Amino acid sequence: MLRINNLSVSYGPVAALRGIDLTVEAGETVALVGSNGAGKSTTLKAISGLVPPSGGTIEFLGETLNGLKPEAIVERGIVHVPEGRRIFPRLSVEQNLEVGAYSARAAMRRRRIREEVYALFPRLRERRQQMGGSLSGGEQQMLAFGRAMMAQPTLLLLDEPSLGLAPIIVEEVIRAIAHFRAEGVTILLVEQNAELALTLSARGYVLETGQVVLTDESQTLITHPKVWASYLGEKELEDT
Amino acid sequence: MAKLNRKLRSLLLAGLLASGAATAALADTVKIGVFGPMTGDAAAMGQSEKEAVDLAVKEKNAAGGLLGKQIEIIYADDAGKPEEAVNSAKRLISKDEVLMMIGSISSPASLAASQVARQMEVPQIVVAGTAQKITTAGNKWVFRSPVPDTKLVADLVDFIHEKFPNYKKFAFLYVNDDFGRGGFEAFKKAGAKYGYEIVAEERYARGDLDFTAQLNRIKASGADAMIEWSRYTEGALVAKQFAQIGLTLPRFASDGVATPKFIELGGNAVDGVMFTTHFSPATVADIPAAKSFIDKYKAAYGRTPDAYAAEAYDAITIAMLGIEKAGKADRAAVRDALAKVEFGSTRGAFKFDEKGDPLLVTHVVKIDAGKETNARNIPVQN
Amino acid sequence: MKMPPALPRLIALLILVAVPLVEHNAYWLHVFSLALIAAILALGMQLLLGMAGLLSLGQGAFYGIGAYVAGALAANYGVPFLLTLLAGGLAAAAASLLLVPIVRLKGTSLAVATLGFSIIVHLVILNEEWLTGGSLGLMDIPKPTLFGVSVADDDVFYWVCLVILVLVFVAMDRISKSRFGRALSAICQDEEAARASGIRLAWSKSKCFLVAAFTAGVAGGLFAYHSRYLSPSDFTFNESIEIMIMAVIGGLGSLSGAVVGAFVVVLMPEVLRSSGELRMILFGLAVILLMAAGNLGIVGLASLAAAKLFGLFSSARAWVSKPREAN
Amino acid sequence: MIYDQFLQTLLGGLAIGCIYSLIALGISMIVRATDILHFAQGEVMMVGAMTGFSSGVWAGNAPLLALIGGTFGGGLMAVAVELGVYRPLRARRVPLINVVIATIGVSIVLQNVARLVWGSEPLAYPALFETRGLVISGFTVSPQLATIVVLSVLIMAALAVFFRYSRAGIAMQAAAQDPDAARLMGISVERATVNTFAVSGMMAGAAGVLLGSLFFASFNMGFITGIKAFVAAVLGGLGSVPGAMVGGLLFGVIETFSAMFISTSYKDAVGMVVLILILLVAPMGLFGRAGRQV
Amino acid sequence: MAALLETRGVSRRFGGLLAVDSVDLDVTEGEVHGLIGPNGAGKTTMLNLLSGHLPVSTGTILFAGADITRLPSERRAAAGIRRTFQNLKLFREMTALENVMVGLHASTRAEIFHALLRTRFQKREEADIAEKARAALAFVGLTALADQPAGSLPYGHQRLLEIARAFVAEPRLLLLDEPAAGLNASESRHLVDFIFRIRSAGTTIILIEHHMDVVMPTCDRITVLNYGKLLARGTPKEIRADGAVIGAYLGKGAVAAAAAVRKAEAAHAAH
Repeated sequence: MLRINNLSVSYGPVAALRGIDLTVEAGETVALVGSNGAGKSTTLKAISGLVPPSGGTIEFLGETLNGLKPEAIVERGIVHVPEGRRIFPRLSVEQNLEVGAYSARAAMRRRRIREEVYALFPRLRERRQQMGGSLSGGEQQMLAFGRAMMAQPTLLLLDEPSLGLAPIIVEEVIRAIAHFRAEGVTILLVEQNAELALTLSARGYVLETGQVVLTDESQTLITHPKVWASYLGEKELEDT
Repeated sequence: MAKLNRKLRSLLLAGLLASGAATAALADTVKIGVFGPMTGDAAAMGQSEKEAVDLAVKEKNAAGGLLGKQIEIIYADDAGKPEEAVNSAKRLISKDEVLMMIGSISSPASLAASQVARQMEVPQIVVAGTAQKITTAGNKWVFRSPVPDTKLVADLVDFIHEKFPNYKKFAFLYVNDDFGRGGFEAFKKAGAKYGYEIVAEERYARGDLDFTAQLNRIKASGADAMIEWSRYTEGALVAKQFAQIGLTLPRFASDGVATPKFIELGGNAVDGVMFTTHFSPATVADIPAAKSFIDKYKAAYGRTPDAYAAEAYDAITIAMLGIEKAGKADRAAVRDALAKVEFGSTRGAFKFDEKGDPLLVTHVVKIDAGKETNARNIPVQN
Repeated sequence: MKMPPALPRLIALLILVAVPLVEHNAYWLHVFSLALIAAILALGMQLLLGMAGLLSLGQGAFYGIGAYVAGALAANYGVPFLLTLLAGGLAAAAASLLLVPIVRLKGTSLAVATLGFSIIVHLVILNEEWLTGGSLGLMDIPKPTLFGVSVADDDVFYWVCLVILVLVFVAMDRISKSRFGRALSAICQDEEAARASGIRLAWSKSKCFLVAAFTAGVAGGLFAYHSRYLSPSDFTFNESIEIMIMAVIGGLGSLSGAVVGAFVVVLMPEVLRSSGELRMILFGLAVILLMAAGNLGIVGLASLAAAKLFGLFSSARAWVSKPREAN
Repeated sequence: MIYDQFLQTLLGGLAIGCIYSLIALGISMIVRATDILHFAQGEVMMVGAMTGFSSGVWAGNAPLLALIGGTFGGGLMAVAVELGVYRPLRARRVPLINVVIATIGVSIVLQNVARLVWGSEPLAYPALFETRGLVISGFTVSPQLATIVVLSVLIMAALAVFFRYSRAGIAMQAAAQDPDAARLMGISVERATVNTFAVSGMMAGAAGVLLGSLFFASFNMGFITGIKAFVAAVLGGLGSVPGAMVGGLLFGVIETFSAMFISTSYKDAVGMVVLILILLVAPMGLFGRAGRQV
Repeated sequence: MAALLETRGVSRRFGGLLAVDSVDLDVTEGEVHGLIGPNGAGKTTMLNLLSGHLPVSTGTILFAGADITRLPSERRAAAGIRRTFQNLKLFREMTALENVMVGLHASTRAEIFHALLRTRFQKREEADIAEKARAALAFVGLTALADQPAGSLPYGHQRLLEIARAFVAEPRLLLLDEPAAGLNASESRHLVDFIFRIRSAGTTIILIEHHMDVVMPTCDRITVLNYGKLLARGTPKEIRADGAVIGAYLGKGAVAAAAAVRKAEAAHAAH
């Protein structure tokens, strides 16, 4: 479904991605793990068109996405939930959801989906007239998910959905992801919380300094020392 | 490098122009410089100035021009600012080498330029600056077409005293610039003669839109009448707001409102305003030059000329008469000739006094049902 | 292998010195003198905006204060020329202390607050007749004399302005290369990092305002003698906006850019006079087009063009990436 | 008597303030969406007044048509300068200050083009409303001022509804608050920016017609009014819609009341002093937030 | 050894969020003290509180025995606390040398009139700090790039330059905020050497870092933050073996959460 070939991205003089290959098949949930600055978020941004690739290709359902604007990529059903939730702080909950269904492909069924969102997150219905910025972190995350639901994705790009959230909220996150999976949505998940990411996914890629260093079944990765090493230091591991 | 090239080029160009101008003096045109606010807030007055000058010059040129040559008018825009008026005057004199200058509209611009005229010894006729200072600074190169505000105000005060002997307490509203300030100071001085008391002194800034605060204070001041020194734009707004807050005082105004535009903008709110002027369609009955000027102007531009146009028309006429009288394109000779010009202007018989100010009969016009009427004939109000 | 950066400056200076020798036309000398005065103003603005990144719309007010103080001292008390210039500068600098409370404002807030200051100063000039002559203006400013010799002739006055401009230019150049200049640049580029290096923001910014105000005050003093008649309508907030345009148009942060910008803003409307009715439209369009030059400004573009034109070694690239080099 | 004066002054201040608000709203919206300080907003207002005048006269002194013509004239002009000037400049990635100065260039050009097109004489609007004072239970009320206040409030209410309920309005806000996140929702930020200019120009155009009908239309009516509206926007908190509304009203009322009770000579200074004091206490203005700033 | 820096109950609140929650920190003179924790743990906020870029909500900060809680950041810088920034805050348009010279601002005195007159004092001072700055550049190995604009340097060099700017003033305490972010492997190794050399020059260092291959070899002691609270402290060895730390990093809660996933999915399928 999604095929990434030798993708490179640079921010000015800094190379964030140095030629990564990655594939996601329809209906799969794939995790991208790695420490800070490994290039996970950049990968997602390149797919959704927020940053231009400096090399390589991104193909979605056989079509090359390179050079398309983000709004055109959304129309193809790729929905990116960015890190830090990025809900619109001075729009109400309901308006935020409305924006989620802005693309033409999502606009038709927006009323029905909104009811689904409210059914999944009753808290949002309670607060639908409140400004997004006045919600708690957990509620904002719910809103970000609700907004993504409104967009009715075929491929969902999730960036650090559990970041900075209390464990009880993380469960809500898991519930939301489960909902998407049950709907048959393909998911590419970026998480620093490797165990969570690998539990939720079937396959995973481990990124280090802009390169894929390892890819395997999640069950395998979850116990693989290299994953551990990418967080707490490789050299130290050797003498443990 | 490109910068240097450009500078060099402009220098060369300037040099060429200067040398070209030197020969132009001997050439086949008589150059007169005309400057005024062609852009900026007072652009409408500059427009009147330009139209009137164009009209007079076209006619003269068609009749064979001056000294056997065609007249060439060179316009310069001072945007109503003194700094730019100085630039304009210097440019007209030293770059375009005009024989003499006409301009500007506002007093500060005229004053600033007159220092250049004096320094470079070029005759200048001010079109509309009424500040007394312009001609009292001992500058023999400057003349002016309008009468100074002191004279205008003194005539107005005499008129009020004659027709409205009961009015003793006045409210004075003026635009806070040279024009309004000059009018106010003149009124204080002239009114002292009759023991007039100023019970409210109110000012506003050029471009202001809301005058209710000032008018309300005037309303509360117990004045017998209101004197207003405004130009027609603000004057029309004052008149409207005057009506809106329910003021009914008799109103006297300056020649700043002596234009058909005042009535057009003010509508029926300006009815009853009496203003001093030297030029009004209402008072031209005995002035043949005015009648023909109005007809020609209407034919050319489709509108009735205002006082600025008349002043400019007279200024250019004086200039042409002076040059003709001097008989040669010599600035000093022209200056001396100008001082002696006497003719029938659009504002009546015209001659300069020793300071270079015109001696003209001041009219008072009353707006009645949207028409300017001569107020000389109104009965004394007791 | 680079062209020594001083060379273009030297050539420019020689040309500026030679102007009155080549050009005797009073009008052009008058306008060129005005451009030199404007250049002094623009240099002060460059210190504020180009170096310290402070968007101040108060420079026109200091210009007016300097002009009126110098003009009034000369007209009413016969104070000698250079002393009145100094007094104008000092008065403006003293007035800049009024801005100390607002230096901590940033961006738009600072711009609008200083704009407000400009408006207030204009109103004081307009309304305090006893002090400034009010709307009728301040007249009778004597011709300038230096050590008993008149310097009122167009060419001599031009050279006087040029000398003062050169002094201000050298002063600004020295400031930009000093500890204080570095502190201002640091503040401009990153306030947090500047603080982390021990730079006191309010103190440095206040000093910057003070120096810029002094410069504008001196320029105002020169203007008083140049025009010899001061009117409030020459010192509206428009003046402040024009000064800002000068500093940006030539190349933000570049001292030569400020001088070139001042020449462009003063001379262009004069050159465009021949276009009659279209004059201000063309000027406005030119301003818009020049803004497309980005932070290079005219000077940056010119040096780029020069570098390309003469294929000057390999320096072209360095000129592009470092417009500051070109000043 | 004194109450009467007070009410009249208040009404006058509110009417002027409403006009400032309408212009300030546009300025604030543009800052929010693009960071540009739009110094030409007053000129957009002027263009609205002029096109309103022309369409009103063309349609035989029809007030409603004047309002519509002015609104669309302002909107089109704002879109034209965005597409013709600001967007190309932004595309060249010039520093923000350059774009801001370009807005001053635009203001110069618009003013002088309007002078050539509509002449330098002020144009008197046909009397849209009754101009004589009405005496209501002892108070003199100007129907004209009252109409302006009512119309302005209606326009602002329409804007609020637009922002609250319409997809385009919500998208514009989203694009202004977080352009990247908005792109991820499928919003074209470029189009949202054009819409922002259109709406802000329409507000200014409507303000122009109201101002023109209250006073008159002239090529130079925009600059000072625009600057005052700018100050009002900063006073309220640049980038905040309620801030622009409150700032405009406040500035209008301060202006008239300081003329009434302090000094007509220094009435503009009073507004500026209030502005500076407010900025000292709240550097971002009354309703300002830290965040996207120049 | 004496404590150079102590914090007592330092907290920082952003709206409803307690970013730093009553943290007690003790940093001994001469040590390299690591400050680690997962993303969003409050490390950078803590650093901002120490450098004075953010005011504390509650608590006190003592530096060399003096209470500096209310001191603004520029005064702390003058007192000998220097820092680098996570997102590189260089003066991009100044040369590398000028950047480092700015670092010496607080220890120089030349005023405007010195600059205008080019006094001997000013010249000597300028020469003096230029020499010191060059030495600092040499120390980080950037001598050759001294006259390049900082913004045009390669990223890794920019990191080093920022450290040089902080280090040149000979601070007593150096706060490094993720100095290895964006560095490649060899640059990171270089950084490790470098931290050792700064330490041997007698400067105390607080190091925030995600790259454990930088933290583990350099730090004498490590403090771990999680959700703004102090989670653990100890030597690198102790920290590595600490279950709570591993959990914080890899998501201990996630194990339980994984079960929830399956449950939720089953529920959805039934629905």
